[in-house]
Amino acid sequence: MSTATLPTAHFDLEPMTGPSKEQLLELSMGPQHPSTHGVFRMKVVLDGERVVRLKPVFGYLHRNHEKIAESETYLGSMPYTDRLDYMCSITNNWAYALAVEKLAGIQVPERAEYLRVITGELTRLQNHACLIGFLMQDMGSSGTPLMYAFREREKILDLFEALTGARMMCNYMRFGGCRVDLPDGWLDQAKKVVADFPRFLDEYEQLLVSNEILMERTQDVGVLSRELAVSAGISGPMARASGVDYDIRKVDHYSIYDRFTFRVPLGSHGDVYDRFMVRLLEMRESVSILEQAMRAVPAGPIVDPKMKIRGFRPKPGEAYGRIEAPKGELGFYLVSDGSPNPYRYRVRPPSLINLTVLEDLCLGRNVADIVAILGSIDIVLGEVDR
Amino acid sequence: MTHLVQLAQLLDQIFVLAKHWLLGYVPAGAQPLCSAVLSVVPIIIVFPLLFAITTLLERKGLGRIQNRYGPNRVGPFGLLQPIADGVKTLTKEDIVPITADHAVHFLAPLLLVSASFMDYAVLPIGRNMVIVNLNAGVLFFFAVGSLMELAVFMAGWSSRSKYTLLGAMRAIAQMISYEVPLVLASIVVIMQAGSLSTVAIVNMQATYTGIWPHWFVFTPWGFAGFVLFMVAATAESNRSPFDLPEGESEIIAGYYTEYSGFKFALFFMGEYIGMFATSGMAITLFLGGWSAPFSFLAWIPSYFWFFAKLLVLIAVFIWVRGTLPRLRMDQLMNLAWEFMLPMTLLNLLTAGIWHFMPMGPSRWLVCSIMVAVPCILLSRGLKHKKKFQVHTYHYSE
Amino acid sequence: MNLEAIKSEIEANVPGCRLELVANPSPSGQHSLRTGAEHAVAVAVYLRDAEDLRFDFCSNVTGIDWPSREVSEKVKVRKLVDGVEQEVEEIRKTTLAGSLEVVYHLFSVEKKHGPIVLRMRTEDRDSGVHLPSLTPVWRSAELQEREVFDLFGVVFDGHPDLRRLLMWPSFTDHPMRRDYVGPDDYEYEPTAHDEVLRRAQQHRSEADETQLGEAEGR
Amino acid sequence: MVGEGILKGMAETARNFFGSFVSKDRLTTVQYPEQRELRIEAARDFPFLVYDGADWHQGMRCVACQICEKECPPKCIFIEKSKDKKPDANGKPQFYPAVFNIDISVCMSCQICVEVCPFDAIKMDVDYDLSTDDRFGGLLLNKQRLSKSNEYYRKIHPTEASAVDARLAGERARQEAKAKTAAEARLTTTAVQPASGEPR
Repeated sequence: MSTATLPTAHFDLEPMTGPSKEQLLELSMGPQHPSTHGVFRMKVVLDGERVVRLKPVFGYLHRNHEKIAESETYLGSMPYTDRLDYMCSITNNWAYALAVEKLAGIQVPERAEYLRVITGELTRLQNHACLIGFLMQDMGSSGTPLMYAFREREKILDLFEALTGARMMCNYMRFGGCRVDLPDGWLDQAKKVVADFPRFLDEYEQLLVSNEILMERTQDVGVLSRELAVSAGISGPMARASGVDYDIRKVDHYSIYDRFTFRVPLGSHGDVYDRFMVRLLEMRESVSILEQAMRAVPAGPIVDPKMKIRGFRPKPGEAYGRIEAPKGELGFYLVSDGSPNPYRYRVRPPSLINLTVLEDLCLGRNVADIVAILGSIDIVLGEVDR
Repeated sequence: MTHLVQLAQLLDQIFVLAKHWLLGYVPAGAQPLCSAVLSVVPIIIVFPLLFAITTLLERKGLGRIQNRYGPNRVGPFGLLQPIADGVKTLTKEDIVPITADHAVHFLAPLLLVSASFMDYAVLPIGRNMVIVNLNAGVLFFFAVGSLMELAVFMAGWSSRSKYTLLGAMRAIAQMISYEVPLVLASIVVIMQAGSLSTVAIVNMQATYTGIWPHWFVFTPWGFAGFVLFMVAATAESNRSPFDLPEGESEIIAGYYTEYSGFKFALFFMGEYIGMFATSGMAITLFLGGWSAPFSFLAWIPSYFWFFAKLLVLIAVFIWVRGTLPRLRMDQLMNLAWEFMLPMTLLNLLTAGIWHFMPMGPSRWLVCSIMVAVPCILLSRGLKHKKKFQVHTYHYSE
Repeated sequence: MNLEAIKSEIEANVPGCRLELVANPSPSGQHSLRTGAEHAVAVAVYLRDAEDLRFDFCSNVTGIDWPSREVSEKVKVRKLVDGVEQEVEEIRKTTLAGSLEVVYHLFSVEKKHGPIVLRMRTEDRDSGVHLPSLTPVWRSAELQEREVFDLFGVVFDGHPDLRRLLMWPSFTDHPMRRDYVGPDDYEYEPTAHDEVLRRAQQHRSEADETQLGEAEGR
Repeated sequence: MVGEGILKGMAETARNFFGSFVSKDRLTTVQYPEQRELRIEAARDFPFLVYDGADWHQGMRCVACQICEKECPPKCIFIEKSKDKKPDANGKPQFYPAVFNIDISVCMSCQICVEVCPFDAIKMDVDYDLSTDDRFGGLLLNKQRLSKSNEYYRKIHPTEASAVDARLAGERARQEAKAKTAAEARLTTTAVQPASGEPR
C-alpha cells in the first residue's frame, strides 16, 4: 500500500545522465505541425534525435465548452457535443443523452436503442478506419490508406446525412431517444454499406498488416504496460491493446449491447502495432454487431413520448454516464440544481486522458516515433482542449 | 527496304546531324563553345520539361492509386497544372528567415540544381548523344552527385531552424551511407565492361543474341546489382520510403522548411532532376542505355528508348511512394550497413566468378545461388534478430 | 456494491478517518463518499488496493464550485409582541460558506464494478483551496487535476507538475468558477444582436484608432 | 521472406490504380461545380421562414413568439415583435416579427429552432452555395431574405412538408368547425344578425 508503484522517471525534471544541457536541442512540435492532428503542441527536448523530455502543451483550441454548456439549456448543449470529437458526433450525443437519462431517469424506447447502436457502431467504423489512415499518413505513406479510409467513410457519412441531415455534426440523439426516424430505404442502404465493409477491411489488411516497414516502424515502439494503462486511466482501444480487458459495452451493459454477441480483441504487447491491429479487429466486431442489430430493428416510437422538447428540468442530483466511444471512455458528469441549465457539466474526454502517458511512451524513442505514437493514441483536439 | 533503314537512321541521328549542320555556320574558333552550348541547352530544356510532366504524372498517378482523380482543373485533364504551379511558385513571396545565413541560404538551391544538371554531362541519352564522352564518366557522375549532399546541408544549416537542422543531419547521414552501396553496386558493371566510360558501357549492352539484348540486368549479378542500385538510388534521391530528410509528417519539410517561392521550386526541381539522373545512370549501367529491348525494335530512335525506360522507372518510383510508409532513421542505417553493404560486396564476388567461369548453364546456376541464398539468409536473419512478425490476438468474450 | 459497507470498511481500516455519505436524490442513484483532506490519500490508497474493492481505474476527476449563498428559511419563533408572547414567523437568513469540491469517479478494471464517487471539499474559495493530490495514487488524475487547478483554482498538494492546463500561464482567473466574469476586451464577432453589435463597432473603432496610432507612430 | 508484405501492398495499390479506371465504386469523387450529388431530403443547413400564399409578408407563419430566439444555442436569431397585429393565413389577427434576423455565420445548423417552433414557421433550408465576402449583407439574413414559400418547402422536404401541411390543415379544419359551431350557437341564442368579422 504505497505509492511507489508509480513510474517516477516522468517527473524527473533533470536528465539523469548523458549530455549536458548545451548539447540538447529543444524542439517545439506544434501547434502548427503536419501530424499533431490539430493545434496540439509538444515541447520536446532532443539529444540528437532521441527524446529526453516531452511536455504536451494544451489549450490552443480551448473554448470552455463546459462553461458554455452551463449557460445553455440541457438540450442546447446537444449540438455543442457534436463539436467535441468532431469525427464521431453521434457517440458524443449518445454519451450526453445517456448521462441526462441517468440524471432524470428517462427510459429509452427499444427502437431508439437499436438506432443508437446502429449509428454508434457506424461511427466507430469510420473513426477507426480513418485513425488507421491518419496513423499511416503520419508514418509517411503519402495518404494512400487514408484515402481508402475516406472512401469508405464517405459512404457512412452519406448514411448519416440521409438520416440526420448532416454529415458530421449530426445532433441526432435526444433525451429519451433519437431525433428522427429512419427514412425509407435507409436500412437497406446501410445493410449494403455494412456488407461491403469487410471487403475494404481485407484490402486494408493486405496493404498494411504484413508490411515489413510498418512492422519495423511500429512493433516495440511506444510500449504501454498494462499496469500503467490502468493507473493512467487509459481507455478504449488503447487500453485493450495493452491487454486491459475493459470494454464499457461489456462492463456497463448500457443500451442493448447485451443482446449482441461480439468479442473484444486484446493486444499483448501494447505497442503501436497492437493499437493499430486492435482497431482493425474491432472494426470486424462492429460489423458483426451492425449485422445483428440491423436484422432485428423493431417497430415502435423513437423517443420517450413523455419527453417534451422544451422546458426540461431534471430534479436536483447528479449523474455520471459513460459509453465506449471509439476513442475510449467518453463520460458526462452532470449536476442539476433543478433549473433548466445544468449546474455543473463536465466532459470526461478520452483523448485528453489517453495523452497522460504520452511522455512515458516517447522517452528514449526518436522524433519519427513521437509522431507514430501520437497517431496511435487517437486524439481529436476538439475534445482534448474542449 | 534500304530507304526505310536510312530513314530510321536519319530519325535516330536527327539531333546529332542538326547540331553538326548548325555548327557548319559557325566560325571554326567558336565551334567548341558553340558545340557545348548546343549540347547543353537541350538538356536544360528537356529535363525541366520532363520534371514538369513528372509532377503532373506523379500527382495523377498517386491520385489514381488513392482512388482520386488527381489535378484536373487547369486545362484539359489538368495538363496545364505544371504551368499553374510554376506561376504560383514564381509569384509567391520569397521569405528568408531573419537569422539565416543569407548568402548560403541563397546559394544552396542554386548549387543543388547545378549539381544535378552536371550529372547529365556523361549520360548517353541516345546513340552518339552524350555531352562529353569522359573516360571516367561513371566516376564523374558519382563525384558530382555527392555535391548535392553539400547543397542539402547548406540549406539545412543556413536556415537556422531546428527542423531544417534535423533534416540536414538526416540527409547527410542517409546520403553518405547510401553512396557506398550505390557505387559498389555499379562497380560490377565496370568490372564487366572494363571501362568507366558510360558510352562504352552502353555500347557493350547494345548487341543482341537472337532477339534478346545483352543488358547487364539479365545476369544474376546484374539483376541483384540493379535492384541494389535502385534501392540506393531511391535513398540518394530522397524518395519514399527513404524520404526522411524531408519527412513531411515528422520534420515539416526537413532541410527546405524555410524556403519559399521560387527557391522552394528550385529545390523541388533539383530533387527531381537528380532522381532522373540517377535513374538515367541505372538505365545506362544495367538496362542497356538507349538500346532497344528487342533487336526487331531497333529501328525506333534510340533516345525514345532512353526516355521510355526513364518513364518506367519514374512510374515505379511513384508506385512505391503510393504504397510504403517511411522508414525510421536507425532502420534506414541498418538497411544500408547490415544488408545493402554485404549484399553489394557479395555481388562483386559473384560478378568476378561469373567472369571466370565458362559460358553455360552452370555459370548461371552458381551465380544465381550465390546471390539468392545470401539474400534470403541475410534478410531472414535480420528479421529474426528484430523478431518482427504479425502478432496474434486473443479475444475476450 | 453497498456504499454503507464500503464506508464502514474504510473507516475501520484507515485510522482516524471519518467519511460522510452524500446522498444523491437523482434517479441515477450514484451516491458518494466525502472524505476530509487529511485522510484522502489513505482512503484513496485503500480503495485502490483493498482486495474486495480494487478501484484501480480513476475515470473522471472534476471540480464543482459552490459559492457562498444565502439560505432563507422560515422559522417560528416565540417573541414578545406588544407585550404578549406570540408565535411569529420569521425569515432567518444563513450564509452557507462557499467551497470548491473535487469529485473523483472510480471504477475497477479488475473487478469490473463501479462507479464509486469520492468527494473532497476545500475550506473556502479564497485561500484555503488546498487539497491533497491523488495523482500519486491514480496517474490518470494528473492532467485532470491540472485542469481542475486551472479552471477552478484548487491547489493540489503533492501533484508532481501542477501547471495550468488549458489557459495560458499568465492567465490569472479561474474561468469555471460561478462568479467568473469574462473580460470585455476581445474582438467581438459582429452579430445580429443590436447590443452586441454596438459593442462590436465600438471595439472595432477602438482597434482602428490604435492601428492608426501605430501607423502614425511609425 | 522479407519483402513479401511490401509486395502484397504494392499489388493492392496496383489493383486500386487500375480499379479506379473501371470501377465506379472505387472512384467516388463528385466533381462539385459540374456534378452535384442528389439532394438528400433530410439535409439541413440554415433556417428559413415559411409563408403561405403568394405574399411573403401577408402569409408569414411566424407570430414572433421568440421561442426560437430563446432556445437557439449560439443565439444567432434576433427578433423584434411588432406593435400591431396582422391577420395570419387563417385570418386570425396575430403579432408578426417586425425584425427577424438570422446571422448564419453564427448559426450552427442544429435545427433546434425548427424543433421548438410551435407554429411550423421556421424550417431548415438545403441551399449551400452561400459563400460571400459581404459579412453583413451576405450572411446576416433579414426577414425578407429568410422568407420562402411553402411550395419551396414542399419541394425540398416533401415528406416532412406533407406531414406539416396535413397537420396544419387539420388544425384549420378544427378551428373552422369550432368557429362554425360557435356561430351556430350564437345564431340560435341571439338570432339577430350574423357574427361580424368572421374570416373568409
